[in-house]
Amino acid sequence: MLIQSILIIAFGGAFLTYILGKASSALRDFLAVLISVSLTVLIFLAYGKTGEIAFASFMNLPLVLRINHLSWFFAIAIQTVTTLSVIFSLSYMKGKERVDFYYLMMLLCNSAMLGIVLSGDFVSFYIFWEIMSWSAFLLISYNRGGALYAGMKYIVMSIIGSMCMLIGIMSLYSTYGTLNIREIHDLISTASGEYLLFISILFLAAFGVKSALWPIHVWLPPAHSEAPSPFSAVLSSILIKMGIYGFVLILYVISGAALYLGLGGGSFRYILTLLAAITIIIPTFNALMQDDAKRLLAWSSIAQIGYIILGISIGTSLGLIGGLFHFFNHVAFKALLFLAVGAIEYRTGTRDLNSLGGLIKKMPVTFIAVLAGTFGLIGIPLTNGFVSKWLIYKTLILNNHPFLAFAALVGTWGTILYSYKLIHNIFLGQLPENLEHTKPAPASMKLPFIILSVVIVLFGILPGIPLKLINLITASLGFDLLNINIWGIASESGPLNIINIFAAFAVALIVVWFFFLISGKKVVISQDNSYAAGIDVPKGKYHYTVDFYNPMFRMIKPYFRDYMDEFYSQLVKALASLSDRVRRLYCGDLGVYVIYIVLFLSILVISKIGLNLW
Amino acid sequence: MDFLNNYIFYIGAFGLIFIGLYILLTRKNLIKLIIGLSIVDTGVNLLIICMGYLKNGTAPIFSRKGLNPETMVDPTPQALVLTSIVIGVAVLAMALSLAIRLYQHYGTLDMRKIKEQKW
Amino acid sequence: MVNPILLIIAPLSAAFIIPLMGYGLKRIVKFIPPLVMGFNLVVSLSLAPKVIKNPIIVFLGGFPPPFGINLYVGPLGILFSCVISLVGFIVSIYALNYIKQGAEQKYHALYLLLLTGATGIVLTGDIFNLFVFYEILCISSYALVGYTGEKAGIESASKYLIQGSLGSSLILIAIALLYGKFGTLNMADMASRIDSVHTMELFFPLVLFITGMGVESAIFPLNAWLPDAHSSAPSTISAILSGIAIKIGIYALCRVIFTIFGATDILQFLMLLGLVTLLVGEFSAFSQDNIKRMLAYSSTGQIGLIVFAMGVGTQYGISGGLFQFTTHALSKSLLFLTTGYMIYRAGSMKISALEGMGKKMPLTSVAFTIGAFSLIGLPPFIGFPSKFMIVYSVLARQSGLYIVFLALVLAGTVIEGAYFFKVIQAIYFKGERKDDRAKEAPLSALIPVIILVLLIIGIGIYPKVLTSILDSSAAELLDRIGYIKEALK
Amino acid sequence: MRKIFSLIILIILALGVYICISEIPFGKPGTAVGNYYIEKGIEETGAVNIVTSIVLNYRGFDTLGEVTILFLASLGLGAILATVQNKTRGVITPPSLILTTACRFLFPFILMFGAYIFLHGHLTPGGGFQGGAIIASGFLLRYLGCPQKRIRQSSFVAIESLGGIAFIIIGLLGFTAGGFFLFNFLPKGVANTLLSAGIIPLIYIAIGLKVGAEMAGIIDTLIEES
Amino acid sequence: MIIIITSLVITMLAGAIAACALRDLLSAAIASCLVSLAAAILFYFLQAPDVAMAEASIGAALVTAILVIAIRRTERQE
Repeated sequence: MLIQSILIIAFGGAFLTYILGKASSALRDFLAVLISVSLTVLIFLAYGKTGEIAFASFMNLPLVLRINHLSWFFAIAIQTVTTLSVIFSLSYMKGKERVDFYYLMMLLCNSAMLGIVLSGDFVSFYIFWEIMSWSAFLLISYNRGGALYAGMKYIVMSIIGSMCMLIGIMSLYSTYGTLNIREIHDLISTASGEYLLFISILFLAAFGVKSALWPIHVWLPPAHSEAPSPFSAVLSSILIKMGIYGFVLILYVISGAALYLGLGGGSFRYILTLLAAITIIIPTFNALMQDDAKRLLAWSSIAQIGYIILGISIGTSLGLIGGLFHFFNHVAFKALLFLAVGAIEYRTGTRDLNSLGGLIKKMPVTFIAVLAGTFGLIGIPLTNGFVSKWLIYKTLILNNHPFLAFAALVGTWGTILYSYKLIHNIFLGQLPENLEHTKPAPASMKLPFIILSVVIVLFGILPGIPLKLINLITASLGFDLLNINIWGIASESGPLNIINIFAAFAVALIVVWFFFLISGKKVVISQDNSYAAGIDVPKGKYHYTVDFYNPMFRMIKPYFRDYMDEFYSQLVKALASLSDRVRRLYCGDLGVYVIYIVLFLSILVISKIGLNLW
Repeated sequence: MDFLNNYIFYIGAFGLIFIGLYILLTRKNLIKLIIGLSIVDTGVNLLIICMGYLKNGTAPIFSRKGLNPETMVDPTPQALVLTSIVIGVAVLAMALSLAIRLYQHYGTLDMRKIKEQKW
Repeated sequence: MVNPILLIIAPLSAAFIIPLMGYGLKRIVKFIPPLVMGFNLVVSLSLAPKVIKNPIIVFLGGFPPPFGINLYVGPLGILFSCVISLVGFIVSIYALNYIKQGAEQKYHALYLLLLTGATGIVLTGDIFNLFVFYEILCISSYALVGYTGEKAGIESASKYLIQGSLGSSLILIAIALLYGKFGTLNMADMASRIDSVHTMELFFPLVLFITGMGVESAIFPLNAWLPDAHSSAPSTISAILSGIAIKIGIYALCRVIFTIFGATDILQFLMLLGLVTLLVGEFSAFSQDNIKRMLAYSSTGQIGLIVFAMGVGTQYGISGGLFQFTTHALSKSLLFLTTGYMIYRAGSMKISALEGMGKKMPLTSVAFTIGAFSLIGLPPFIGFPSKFMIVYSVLARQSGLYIVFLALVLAGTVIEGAYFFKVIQAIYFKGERKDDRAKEAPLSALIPVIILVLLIIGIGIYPKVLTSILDSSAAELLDRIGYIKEALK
Repeated sequence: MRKIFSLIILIILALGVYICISEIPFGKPGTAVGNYYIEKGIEETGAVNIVTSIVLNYRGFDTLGEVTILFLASLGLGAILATVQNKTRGVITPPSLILTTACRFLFPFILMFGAYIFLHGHLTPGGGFQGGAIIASGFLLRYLGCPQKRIRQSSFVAIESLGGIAFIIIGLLGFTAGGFFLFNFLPKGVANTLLSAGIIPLIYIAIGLKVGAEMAGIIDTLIEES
Repeated sequence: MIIIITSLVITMLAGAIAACALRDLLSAAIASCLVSLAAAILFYFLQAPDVAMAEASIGAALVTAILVIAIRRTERQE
């Protein structure tokens, strides 16, 4: 009964806020926050429950809602991010117009994602999937101008994806007569190899588009940078994770671990991991070249998705745990980074990395938030990113995939480079004149920063809390249990113990602090006391953050143009010219139209007399 | 000789239909196309009547006593053709009124020049 | 129990009375069509439950079928007549003060006669009677397309007339050949005499029927008249033409193919034809800048989808096609009605002129978005269950070739989604409307739009209300012997 | 090029037609439906002219559709040509003396002849449509002969609608009396006499007047703006 | 008997071809009147008096009249 109440509150709340929004904006804001928080509490209460309820029927097919550890794990991530971004957008959306339309779409998208995760059969899965797609479309094209093109790109690719999924669902329905995930799981073990391959490829296309796998990632960078910041936080941290949920659903829940490994002679799994590796490398180095903060973060999201899919598609329990845990961590630090960039944009009005700088003094809390976020992103020990990347590296090495491990490593180097670029350009260096009077982020924005930073550090130090739950999930998917203690994994195949890392760090910290104290004398060096090869030092801002990695760009620029994007725009141009030629078929001349009719008749007659087709 | 007896009416009917179609396919002027349409219609009416004809039968009207029903021609096609002729006239009148209005708008009836509605 | 003959006689006599009322009661002329169509709707809805169990046969003039004309009112006929009277009722309310210029009285009479022709085709059981009502439908749509008297309307009407009357002459030749061969005009009697279509003297009439009725039902090479006619007619008329008139052509086509000839091996060709119509329709709609022309091309595309679904040939496929017919009738007439007032306010049919309508005409734009979403097939709306059935029926055939066809069909739908979203973005997210002339549509335009929106969402959420009548009508279409036994008993 | 192309297409169609026609023998139909009409035509409908009995009784619904189509044509014509702005009358060559006197003399006779034809529809060949056409040609002669005397358009419209309504009313009377629409409820009378074939003469009178008025109306609309 | 029918059919087809070939629309209209007249007589030979009368009065008289009126209001040459 709990699942139905969650969905009813979610959808009802969305429409209620829209209606109340017409009345008064304060009431609408309060209601939005109230609904999100109450949903979070409700989902917390549903911890550990498993069950199935048929709540409606559609074309004599029962629509089923079910909850188990996997769906609870995703639901809690969705709900926390949406609650935080709703709280964040209270002040962010203060002055803008059409705000109640924004809240309606935000809450609708959130409830659709909850619906996806909680749905027990493929029809309701598809219905919620479509609602999520077009509500996201309306939000992406919310602030006009460039957003329209981004929205169009997004919606066309996601419709193609959902069409593939529709074919997949329907062929499952036509062969097995039911669409309930549990029943399909039992029936599919008898399926022939290539039928399973056909289904997996279809679903791979659908979920690949949504989770921006390498060849079909083209819609993500413009969509994230054009969407309003609170929504681009939700978009990049959770919406593309629905693709991950779909992957887990198809690869493990439907086909089961054993079948998946043997799929297409193991080649399917290998192709998936290869794609994941490419998704790690190319977007990371694209992120380096971006000047817009949100676009940089968008490219980095694609790269981190590569890590998650890599973890999931390896096929061992350690890898799956690493992948799922990295999913949870990515949600945390990517939401944090996007919200922080949103706060900066809210205060300074711009997010162009070349014109920002020295905000460390003006917005200290945002700086700490971005610092925690980037540490998680890179995977510095004592942050949750470290634990999950450690697990992924461990599985790669154990299952002797040297090239994939090397690709992951190169990806991490790139991550370090662009994270540093992010921090350096925004917070360090000289404060430009026009940013003198920037106030720190408002209180309602600080709250999400603090919560997320605490989550990153806490799960970094005590990884046992989330790992215990993920262990239950992998067990339910058919993998063997690893013994997890509060500090890490104690299994013989890959011991991980945070306590001694924590101790080592603590000792190093004390030693460094001690030397810092001894040195005592602090020499204050003025900003412009730096040797500038003879020419006089310009008074204005001269710390060189513009084109941070210029020499490197010149080297890799020709190889890292986004080939996929150009390929797709060529495709669209070809389609447009084809459609222009096809519509020339109706040339307006009546004589030609009459010839069409009589020609059609004579072709039919010839096909009977001459070729005797019928 | 019997070839003529059997096929002369079919030749007449389908000849008219094909000439009408030829006019429709090749001519440019709208009025000429309408004339083509009326010729196709006459041809089709002739074809329907041929379907009901009985060899040296008599007209299906009992005007005198002693008419033997067996040798009477089949009356149904004649009922159909009555309707079809009047339909032909109705369509023709509608077409000509449109042609007149078209001439007032465009000043010409050459369908190769009247091509604004395209693509 | 009301005699189904009234479904045809009521609008016919109303049409005859309207010119008489020109003398004294000029004002109430425009209220007659909604009244009559409301009556038709009530009658056909009341007949629906009885007809699903066993069809009603009505003898005209008191003579049994092969000798007199009979009306065969089966589930298929009632389904079509319900949709015709529903859409006719809604559009006639919309036309209350949308049609002001020109000989208004003649417009309403022609409108009623168009719907009489449509209802007549759907209910009759006699091939020549079907041809007569088909002619009524065509002539009234020629007149209504050229009704406004503008340059575009007259040109499209004259082109439509020439192609349409060529098509109907072909049908008449086919009827003549069939009469020559079998000596009877009743569909059931003829069907009982036909067993296989492979001999030439039966294949030729079948081909003539397909071409003749293909012109009216807008199949690919024969639908050159549709974009001109639907874009230059007044909006209410293009709503009726797109919503009903071309579907009646498809009904006649399916009646001929399934019931009279039982030609199941031509269905493969029909499926291919539907696919080509869909792709050509969607491609040419993609690069349009005139909104009504774009909607007309998208009608061609949707017709291709319906014909494709009919071509599948299984009971589930045909009920999917019929469901898609209902979807398209409701959503396309909603789209045409909403654009009617948008164009009237914006002054031009260009999509760029419709920018920023979202703010000035909020309700109409929301209705347009819902109509577009339901045509694409997004879940909560009526388009989704019909696409669901069509995809399932194609996949149930378990053959590789059909899956390739299905992929192309869905690619067509994606293109349709692309250009509809382009328009939605233009309406909502582009440009600012400065002029104040663009205010919300009047009440008499909003009521029909709201009714249509409620229907689209209602049936979309609970499609079971339609599935029983759909399955029985698909069954009626498929089993020829049942139809023959029922009509000739 | 278009000529040759269309010739090729027509030849293909001719080939198809030839194969199809060779199966249908000319001149010996012997159809069940046709023989039934001939045998039972008189005692079921009372009309001597079997074609008229088919047109009005057996397939009366077709004729109702037929009448609607003519009504539709005149409506459509009115709708399309009504919006013409330039109402100026073109110059018509004044009719010669012979024409005017012939027209004044012949007009009543033509009307009477037309009336004769649709009154005897069930006895002699001809009926409502042929009588109406002859009346219309009478009016045509009137326009050519004496153009200045014009008949008001609304009288045509009135006759048209009344004719149509009369047909439907007779049909509905048949429906109420005999249970079937267009049922021949009046007594059949003695064959081959004027008042013999039940509702057939009544309907043919209505159709005759209606078709005459409609055709004249069509010609009048077309001529009016010339 | 058959001779008369054959000659009528030939005149009918010749009239149709004339209607197709003639540039002057008025004479094309007259040619189509000839076609329907010949058809009316053929109907008589096919034992269909009703249809012959209808074809003669409607097909020949009214159709040609309407055509001539329409040609008068538009243009004469093709």
